Amino acid sequence: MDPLARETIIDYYRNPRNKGHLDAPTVSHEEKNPTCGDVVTIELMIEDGVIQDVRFDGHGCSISQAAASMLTERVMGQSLADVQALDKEAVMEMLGIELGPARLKCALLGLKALKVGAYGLESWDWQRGS
Amino acid sequence: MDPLARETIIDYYRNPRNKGHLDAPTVSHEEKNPTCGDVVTIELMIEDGVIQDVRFDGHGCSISQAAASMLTERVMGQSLADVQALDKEAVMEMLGIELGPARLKCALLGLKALKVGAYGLESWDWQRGS
Amino acid sequence: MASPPVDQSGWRADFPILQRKIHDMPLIYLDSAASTQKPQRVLDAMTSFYAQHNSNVHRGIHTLSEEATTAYEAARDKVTSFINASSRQEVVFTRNTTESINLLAQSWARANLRGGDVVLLSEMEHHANLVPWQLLRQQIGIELRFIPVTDEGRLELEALDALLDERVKLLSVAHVSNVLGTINPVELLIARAHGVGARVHLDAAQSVPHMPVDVQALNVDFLSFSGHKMCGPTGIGIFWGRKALLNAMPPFLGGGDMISVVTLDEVTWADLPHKFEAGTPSIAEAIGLGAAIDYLSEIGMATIHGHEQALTAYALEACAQIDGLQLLGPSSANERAGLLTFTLDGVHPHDIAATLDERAIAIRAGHHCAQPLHARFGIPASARASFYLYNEAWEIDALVEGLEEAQRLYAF
Amino acid sequence: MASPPVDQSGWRADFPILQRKIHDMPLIYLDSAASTQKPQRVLDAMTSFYAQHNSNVHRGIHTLSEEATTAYEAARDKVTSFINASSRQEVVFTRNTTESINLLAQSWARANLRGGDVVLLSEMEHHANLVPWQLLRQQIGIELRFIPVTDEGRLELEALDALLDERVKLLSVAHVSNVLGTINPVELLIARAHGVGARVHLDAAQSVPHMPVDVQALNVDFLSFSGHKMCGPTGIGIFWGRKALLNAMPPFLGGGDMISVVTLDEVTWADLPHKFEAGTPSIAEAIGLGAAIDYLSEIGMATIHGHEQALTAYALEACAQIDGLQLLGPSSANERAGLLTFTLDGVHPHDIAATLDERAIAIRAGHHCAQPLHARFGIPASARASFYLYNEAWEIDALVEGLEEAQRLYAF
Ligand SMILES: Cc1ncc(COP(=O)(O)O)c(C=O)c1O
Ligand SMILES: Cc1ncc(COP(=O)(O)O)c(C=O)c1O
Repeated sequence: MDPLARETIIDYYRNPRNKGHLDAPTVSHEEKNPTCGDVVTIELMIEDGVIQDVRFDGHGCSISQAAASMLTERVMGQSLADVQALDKEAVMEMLGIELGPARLKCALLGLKALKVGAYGLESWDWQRGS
Repeated sequence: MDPLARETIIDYYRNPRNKGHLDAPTVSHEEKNPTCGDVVTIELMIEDGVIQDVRFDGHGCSISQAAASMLTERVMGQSLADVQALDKEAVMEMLGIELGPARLKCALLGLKALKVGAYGLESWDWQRGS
Repeated sequence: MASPPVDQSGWRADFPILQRKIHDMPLIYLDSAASTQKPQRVLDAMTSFYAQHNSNVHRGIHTLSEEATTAYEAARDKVTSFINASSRQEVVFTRNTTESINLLAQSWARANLRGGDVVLLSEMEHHANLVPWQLLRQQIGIELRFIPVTDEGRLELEALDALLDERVKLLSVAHVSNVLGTINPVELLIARAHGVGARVHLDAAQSVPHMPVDVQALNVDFLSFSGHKMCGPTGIGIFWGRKALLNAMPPFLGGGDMISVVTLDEVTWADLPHKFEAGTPSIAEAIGLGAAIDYLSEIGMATIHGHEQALTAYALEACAQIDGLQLLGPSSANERAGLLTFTLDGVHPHDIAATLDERAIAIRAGHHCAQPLHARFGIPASARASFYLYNEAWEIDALVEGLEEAQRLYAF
Repeated sequence: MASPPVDQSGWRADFPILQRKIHDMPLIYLDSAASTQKPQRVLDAMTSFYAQHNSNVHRGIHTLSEEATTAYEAARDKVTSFINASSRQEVVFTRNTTESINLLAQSWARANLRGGDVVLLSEMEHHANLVPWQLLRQQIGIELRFIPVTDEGRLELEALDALLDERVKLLSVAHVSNVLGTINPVELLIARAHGVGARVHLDAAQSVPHMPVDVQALNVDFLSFSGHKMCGPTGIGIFWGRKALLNAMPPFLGGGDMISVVTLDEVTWADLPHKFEAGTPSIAEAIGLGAAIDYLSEIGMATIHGHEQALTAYALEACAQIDGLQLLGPSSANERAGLLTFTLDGVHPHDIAATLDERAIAIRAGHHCAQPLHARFGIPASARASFYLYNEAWEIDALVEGLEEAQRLYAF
């Protein structure tokens, strides 16, 4: 792993941004990865199709928690249409690393929680992140 | 296959010795090989534990029919104890050839019919012929 | 006599076993319907997996495990496009065609059929597409019906009117018969079965290896085939089904990898296709099958089919010259896949095979796992020569000479 | 610190993958409990089968078919003597341990158990020895009971009095736990279970590869294990059972090779072991497993077990020095097989595994297909390092350094 990227990930893992809870979220959704016990909850305050505020909570490995935290920063103030465009590539870009099949599930846990919470999902493909 | 052995086998196949039926057999037993449809029946006339007369009948490949015919010649006049001693090696010796796993079942069909007919069998091992 | 088909010596050289000598003569392998030979690159793909990337798949974080998972799942992608499935989630790895059909019977059929429901088969089925249904009949009391076979070795389509009614829940038939060589009119059969609301499964063990097969174009519901009959290794087979059907099916085998959450009291299942792959799968074998599919695809399935049909036409004509040779199945090559099953008057099939083996020619003799079909034709056994891309016309010439020798030796 | 065990570099050289570099560093493979590496001669045995003798087995008359049948059946003989079975007819080839246990559940148990009968398992079972019984519970309403696990990772034997009664028809437990490493007291368990008339099955996936196992000496009834965990290929497993029990069992899968006579109306089964081997088996894989058994037998299972115990003692001592490392399972090496599962305070198992992977060290992180056991210990996941004959003390030193690095990076 690129040392700089790792440092950033560990920083987000130890000092998570936007971790916690909203007073009155419009949406709150939790996703779990039974394979390793990772859990991420995303809370959203949506007004007129725009994410006015966002928090995450959870526990698990550095990748799952850092990715969720980075995601909250990324979507703050964005429209649901913007959220829909986010995929596996976007998450890997935020993290600054390539991911193999196993860790991909960790990295995308927050994105899945966000998408299911924000607009529901008929099906989910870990290979694409949508 | 050794050409001489093959010639002998084909001779027994075309001109089988002791093929047919006894008037009043003490024992008559049929064995089949469902894999290829080979059938051999052995009829015995046993007196005082000695095979006084023997016939075979059946149809199938040259090996199954020739081996059965040779076997009738071999056991004619022998005691049941002698029959018990016959095994795979004895049959291969009569035929004059080595046999792989598939043809072994053809070659031993007559021996199985003979042994089951003459004294019953609890179990039968194609690898040994007993 | 038809002119011998084009020499494909380029392909022959890909198969190391074809250098083998039997009794000091070059091997003539005419038993591909039982199992095909393997090109060097299939062996290389497996060896290099074991020597470079070997590890268990799924959930592993270390490099080898990620490499193994990626290679295993890439093989699934290759199967997906080879049969034009609409999703990789529809492709389940099994051991062989036999296990695939047992999966269909024990999962889909056992969950969806009731006593009195009908599964429609045919008289020409391989035991793999008969015995699983007989077991299910014992277990839940379904009824089995059989499409009869005509003297020429075709399905008797006129019988469908009487056989196909609303009680038929599944039609399961061979796409190509492993004995008769008949290519069955599956489009028609699928349409007729769907017309009464039945699902259709094709036993594609003898079709997918030899001709283009497109599950979406066929509009079929389930399909089974084996890797070892298409240049791939033993130990790997495919069960394909429509996603909606697979999703609604209960699991077949239970264990690791096919679950999501397990407690002592309850279990939830993994997503497709993993729900149907319990335990450590045949990893190297899937990778070997992937290499086989690459190999076949590069040559092209239409090209392979064309080559086999040319060989078959040549062989049919040659066999027609042999007095006392009784062919099973249709007499024209274009209704047939590349195999010929026959009897020779006065010569038992075992003696045919043994005589040919002395000339280094490998054919099969017996009932070819189709006892009821042999009973239908009133014979206990038959001899079968079957072709694949690596066979050539001179091998058929050698076969014919060998058959004539068998007649000289044994017939009387 | 205990002195490092004897260097066994001779064995290492037998495994081509151990030459592999990961991120430019030599691979340290500590994931053998998931799947072991393969010595060159196992790869050679399979390649030479495919390149010289490949053909389908059974009933074939031509030379290749006889050679393939002989080699396949010789592999069965090797398994027979490796576990000291009393007859080769008791040795059934399956895909893996998982399929073996499903065979036991669907054939033996489904035929012999009724609603309300009890299958006794333990809390430390791999999903392979849990989910098949949960499926059977749904199907026929059996009851499952579980021997609890103590905090030290042993079976709570005092609980047996209450758990074992006449309703228990089968005890099925791991011989060695794939998470705790515990070698269970199976002689005692077998005697106790037989005392109430129950049969006993051992999940030997983690024992047969690592120590001498003698089914007759153990007096056990059924046993399952996997080829890929003992230097053999993927796609091959073993189900062993006493002949009288196997004889009385209905078939598991239906198809070719497992039948004697088939008509459209009726079927009779082939003799053992073929009754349980439907369709084309994993031929090359059985031959590869045979080569693996030859390899292991030449070294000697007692020698391998001794080597692993020395490594384990060394690793236990080293790990005891790491602050915050919580070991699962017994703390003395002689109750243990060669694996260590643990958590590291403040570091998620995924981050442990990823940190180690950057140092070319392969371990596993997750629930190791034992979710209920992890729930028992109140943890979602753990990290596992597991050893085999090719591992050496310096690799454990590297592991310890890597764990310390993971703590430095992640713990806070
Ligand atoms: C104790 C135990 N049982 C069963 C299994 C399942 O083995 P397989 O995946 O080869 O079926 C394993 C291996 O993962 C194991 O460790
Ligand atoms: C038509 C057909 N179906 C099923 C099978 C069974 O295939 P397998 O033995 O690979 O399961 C075969 C091959 O023997 C076949 O030809």
